[in-house]
Amino acid sequence: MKTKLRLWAASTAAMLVCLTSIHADPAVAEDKLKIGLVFFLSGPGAAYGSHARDGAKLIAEALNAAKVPAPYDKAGINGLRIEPVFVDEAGGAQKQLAEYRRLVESEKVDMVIGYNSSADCNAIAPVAEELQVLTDFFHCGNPQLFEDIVTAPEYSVRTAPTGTMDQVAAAKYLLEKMPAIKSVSGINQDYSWGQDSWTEFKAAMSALKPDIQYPAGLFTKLGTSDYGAEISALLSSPADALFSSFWGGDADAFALQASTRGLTEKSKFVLTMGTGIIDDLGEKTIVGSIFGARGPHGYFARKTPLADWFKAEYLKTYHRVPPFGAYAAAQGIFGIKAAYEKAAAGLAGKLKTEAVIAALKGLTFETASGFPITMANNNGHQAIQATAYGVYAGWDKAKNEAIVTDIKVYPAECVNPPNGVRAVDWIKSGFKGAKC
Amino acid sequence: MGTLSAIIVDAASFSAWLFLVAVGLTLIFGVLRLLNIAHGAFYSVGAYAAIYAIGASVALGWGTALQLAAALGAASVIGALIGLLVERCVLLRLYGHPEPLVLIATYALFLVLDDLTKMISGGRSLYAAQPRDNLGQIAIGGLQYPTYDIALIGVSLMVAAAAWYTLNRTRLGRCVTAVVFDSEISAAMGIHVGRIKTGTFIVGSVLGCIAGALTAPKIAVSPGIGVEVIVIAFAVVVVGGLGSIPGALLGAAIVGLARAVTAHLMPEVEVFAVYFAMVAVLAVRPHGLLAPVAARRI
Amino acid sequence: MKGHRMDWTIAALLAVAIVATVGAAGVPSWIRYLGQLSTSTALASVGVMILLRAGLLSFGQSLFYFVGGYAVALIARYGGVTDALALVMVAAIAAGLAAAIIGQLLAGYRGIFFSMLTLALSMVMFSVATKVRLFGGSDGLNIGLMSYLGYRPRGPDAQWASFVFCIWVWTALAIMTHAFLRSRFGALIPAVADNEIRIEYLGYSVRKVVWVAYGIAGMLAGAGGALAGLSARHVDPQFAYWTTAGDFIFVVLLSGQASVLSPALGAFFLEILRSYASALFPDQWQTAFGAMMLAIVLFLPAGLDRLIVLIWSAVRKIRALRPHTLERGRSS
Amino acid sequence: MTDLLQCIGVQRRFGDFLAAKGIDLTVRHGEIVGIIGANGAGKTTLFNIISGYLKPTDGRIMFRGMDVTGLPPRFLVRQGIARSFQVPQLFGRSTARENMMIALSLLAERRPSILRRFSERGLIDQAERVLSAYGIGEHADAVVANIPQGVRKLLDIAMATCADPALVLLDEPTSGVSSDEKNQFVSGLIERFRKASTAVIFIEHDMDIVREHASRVIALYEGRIIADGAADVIFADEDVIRFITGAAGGASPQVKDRYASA
Repeated sequence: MKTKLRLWAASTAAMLVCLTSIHADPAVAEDKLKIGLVFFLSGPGAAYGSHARDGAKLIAEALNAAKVPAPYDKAGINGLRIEPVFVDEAGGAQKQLAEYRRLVESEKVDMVIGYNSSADCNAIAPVAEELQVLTDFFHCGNPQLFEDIVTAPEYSVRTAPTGTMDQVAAAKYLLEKMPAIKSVSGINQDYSWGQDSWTEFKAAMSALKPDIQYPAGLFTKLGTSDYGAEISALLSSPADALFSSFWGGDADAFALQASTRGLTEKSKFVLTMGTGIIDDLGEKTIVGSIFGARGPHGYFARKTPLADWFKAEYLKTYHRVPPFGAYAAAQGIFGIKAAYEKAAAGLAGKLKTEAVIAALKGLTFETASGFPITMANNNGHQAIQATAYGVYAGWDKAKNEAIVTDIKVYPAECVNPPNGVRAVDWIKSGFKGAKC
Repeated sequence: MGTLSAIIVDAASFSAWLFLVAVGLTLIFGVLRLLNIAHGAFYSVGAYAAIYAIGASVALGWGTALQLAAALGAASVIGALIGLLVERCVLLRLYGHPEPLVLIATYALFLVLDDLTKMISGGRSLYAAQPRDNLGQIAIGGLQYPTYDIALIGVSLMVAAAAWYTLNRTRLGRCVTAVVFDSEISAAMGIHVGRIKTGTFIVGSVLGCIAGALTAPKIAVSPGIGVEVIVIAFAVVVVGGLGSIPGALLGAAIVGLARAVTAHLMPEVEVFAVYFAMVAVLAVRPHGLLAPVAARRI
Repeated sequence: MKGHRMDWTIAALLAVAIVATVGAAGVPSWIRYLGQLSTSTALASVGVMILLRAGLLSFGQSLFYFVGGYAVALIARYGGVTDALALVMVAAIAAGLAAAIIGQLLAGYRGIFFSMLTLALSMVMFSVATKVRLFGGSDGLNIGLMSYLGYRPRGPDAQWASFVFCIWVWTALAIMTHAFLRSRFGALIPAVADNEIRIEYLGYSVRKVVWVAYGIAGMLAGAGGALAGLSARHVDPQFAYWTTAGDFIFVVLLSGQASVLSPALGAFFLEILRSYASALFPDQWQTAFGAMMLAIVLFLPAGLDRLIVLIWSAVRKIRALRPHTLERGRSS
Repeated sequence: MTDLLQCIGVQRRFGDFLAAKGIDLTVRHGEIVGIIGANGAGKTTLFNIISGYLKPTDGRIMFRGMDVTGLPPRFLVRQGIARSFQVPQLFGRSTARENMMIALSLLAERRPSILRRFSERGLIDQAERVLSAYGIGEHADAVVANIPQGVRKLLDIAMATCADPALVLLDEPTSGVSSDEKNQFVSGLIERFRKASTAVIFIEHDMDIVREHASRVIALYEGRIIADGAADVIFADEDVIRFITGAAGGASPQVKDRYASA
């Protein structure tokens, strides 16, 4: 017993010593830029994160090979080869914090791009500020990140607009399509994404049409597979429209089950992450429903050489049209590249993080969807972008692709709050200062 | 009135699904005294197997019956193979070890198997709704329900009846019951306890895979579907009484009803209705509703 | 086992704490952070170990981990308290009280039903937490920087201070738990697993033993949750999820139950394992992690501390051999 | 001198089966009572009821003039009712010394302290003294699961009685003890209790031992007392011979009926 414990102390100490020596400490190579890329690679989030990883991998390789069209035709980032380090975002915020610190200190990444879950973003942002590492929260959508959590961001940036944009544009689009609408029900996932989406959508709807009714606001657990009871509940007192921010497997399952039971004929579906369903279900998608893509991605993309190249290259590599996760990852890298090269101003080599961030503030950069992004809000750390909604009209069997009609693009200043205004206040004020 | 009939049908349909998911778990617990967390992974393996089998049979131009047969066949074969492998290579070495250790072993298996399905499918969500679509709709109480979902109620009742009959009315079933009662005496009486255990585990795994296969046409099969399933199956089995087939049926009915009622009437509390039902039942009946309580003796 | 000799467990605990404190500055912060997570997991796991010694497998220690973490977050946020020690103490007491109340119900449960009821209670908490605005919903709550008895480190020092604080809280609680386990009351804990009837016939209430054990386990998990919250400066409902409780159980099985030090070893090993699995196999870390877990369960069912015992006895054997061979050498 | 223990009309029902059918029994201070009866006669059930493990369905138990009906064992133990078991109830994973230490820390100290060390010199010495007194000191370091049955029996009794109880219930103290050691085994025990003027009720199948040591014998048959009195009177009793001590043939149907329908 005694001897065992004595050994205990010795072995614990030895373990500590070993670990400090294990951690990689390579000579910092000046010709490459190491980027930590954190996406959901397992669990339900993989339905989304694996596309982001595919997109990021494709962009990183293409940039290194200098195969991307203008304005990103320069090799790598400012001539530096991109060395991606992929990490799985699954496992919770505690694990992500450990992974983040490991990326920064052991892998010695120059920057981190990633994080889809708002819980992870909230947990990591303060640490990013503390460790002074450029961290691009590429796609979490909670306005609170820069409104409440890190109110004066220096090292955290977000190259994607907040979810507010999706809800506001959805409300506007729905009213344009159905001016006489009287009621909207909602079904969303029971965690902050779903809860916030429904709250913001209701606020936006009420701001636009105060007498609207909300007969049902259902919430289901992430990963629910059977929606029979919810569909029955929605069928028994159908609203004119049904709003949902479902994504991934939940969205697909719900769409399949709702359409076979005729819910789609009673209520007009408004799906803020709907193009994901088109990507997965193809021709089985609900005809006549309103779709969004967390931005003007995929079916809403403009035809620019960069956008066309991205779509074609993705199709060639992964045999499918790029889902919006891939667009979000691509714009994350493009944003950093644009800022980096602006800051370098023609000089080769590595730059200080602070210089890159300074260049990113207020920058407008081109994206794979053809709609530029402007780092307009929260002191230039928060992106705004135009967004679009459309209606799925059926499947083009000849071309084997979805037909999306009635596409309406909302300019960035129309659906995003002005700089310095909290999203929720802006919606309640009736979108004061919006430029539509 | 409409709501009431909707609640009943929804509860029945959801309960049927719950029972299918839970029956294998409770069977394995009954005989092996082992709470198999890997059951959730069996479910998702079965679902993926069904997706590929249905996809292939649709491509071959087979009819609905054959599509379903292919799905069930594929799920059963894979379930039996995995079950055999797991029992022989892992569990066999752990019989007699403390319960928690075996629990953790099945959790490890869950992680591995769940990840393997992701590797094979590439993490995309897949669907194969053809058999469900082909069977059409029925109207009950003014609402449309897919015939497939309603048929599943019958299927799960049949599974329950078959399980009950096998355990109570056949020689094999009596051997299994004997092993449950006292495996040492059973061994002394010439029953192959090892074989009964292996057999039960395989049957349980097959049932898990079949549950996945039967669910596959209703959902988009995507990574992580097993995690939710295992917790909810635990709830069902514990409420009904661990190791009892009628208990699983009753547990499924209660949990199904709790969910349907809350979804219709109190959607805010739907997420924790299941766990609340579990706490409430256990607080009143510590061994679940239908579990036989073993007497303690000095 | 002799009367007033030095207690080697306490010596080892203090040695680990001193080595960690002195060495902290030389260790990269990500390993320090893993160390912090290990202390918090270790505390919760010690609670699981106590209950396991009493023959009870709690699948719901995550509940008290949650209570501890959220007590810190809520008091820091709404009460404006920034002293880490005060927060940890309040958190541990809050969790201990919660455990004392729930323990009244649970003390009559045994075996799988105990496990399942603890699991269900924890999941109820998880589900409620994702809905309550005050708790920040599923996003959880962030926690600001702490002060340590008046010392207010900022920047890189903050993480160092937080690490040292975690180490010493763990050490103090581990010593207290160790003292509890070797007390006259503590001797009843394994006795419960052995023979409840005998305890009742020795005039003592088994229920009470289980209740106290559960309360202490809850308090330790609460302190663990508080440390986790302080380390991450963030808490979320995941704290109460069943997989968190699964981690605690895994840690105890991994490390064995020889002493209060064991779970710390197990927890640190778990964090390292997870970290390296996801570094080396970002896509298949679950498989790697699961396979490793399975290998340990299959080939080292008694836990890692058993491995140390084996190595130690091998070392002693070799040492015992050496003079022997030398002697023979001389005589020839 | 008042009665130590009084059972008044004690009944116990398990479903349809009556294990105790109205037992009336009185035990005085310092008495040594032997209980005889065939298997299933309700001897252990009676012990379970007296010691509080089972609640009687009907009837009352008085101990030292106090109504203790339905109180749990842990309370009765503290009142002075000790009990040993047919199958020794020990802490199988601990050593004999540790078993004894737990017993002492619970019974002798009244309350196990969180603040006092378990393996204190004082407690260790005390445990070793008790073990030696019972002649099992040499097994102190052995893990209980591995020691011989006779030693386990003694340890079980030693643990139960270490706090000088007023009444000791011994459930078949000689089962598992080899037949040539039985007599010595029991006389040692009885001597000890007699010296401390502790009342003893013991269940025993060996009639010679009962005859030699019991000052009074109670014969149980199918849940009721069929005879109660001095040993030589009881062993001469017609019913006792027929049902318990007599030829293995057992009871005649009529007599069986007489006692079964209560």
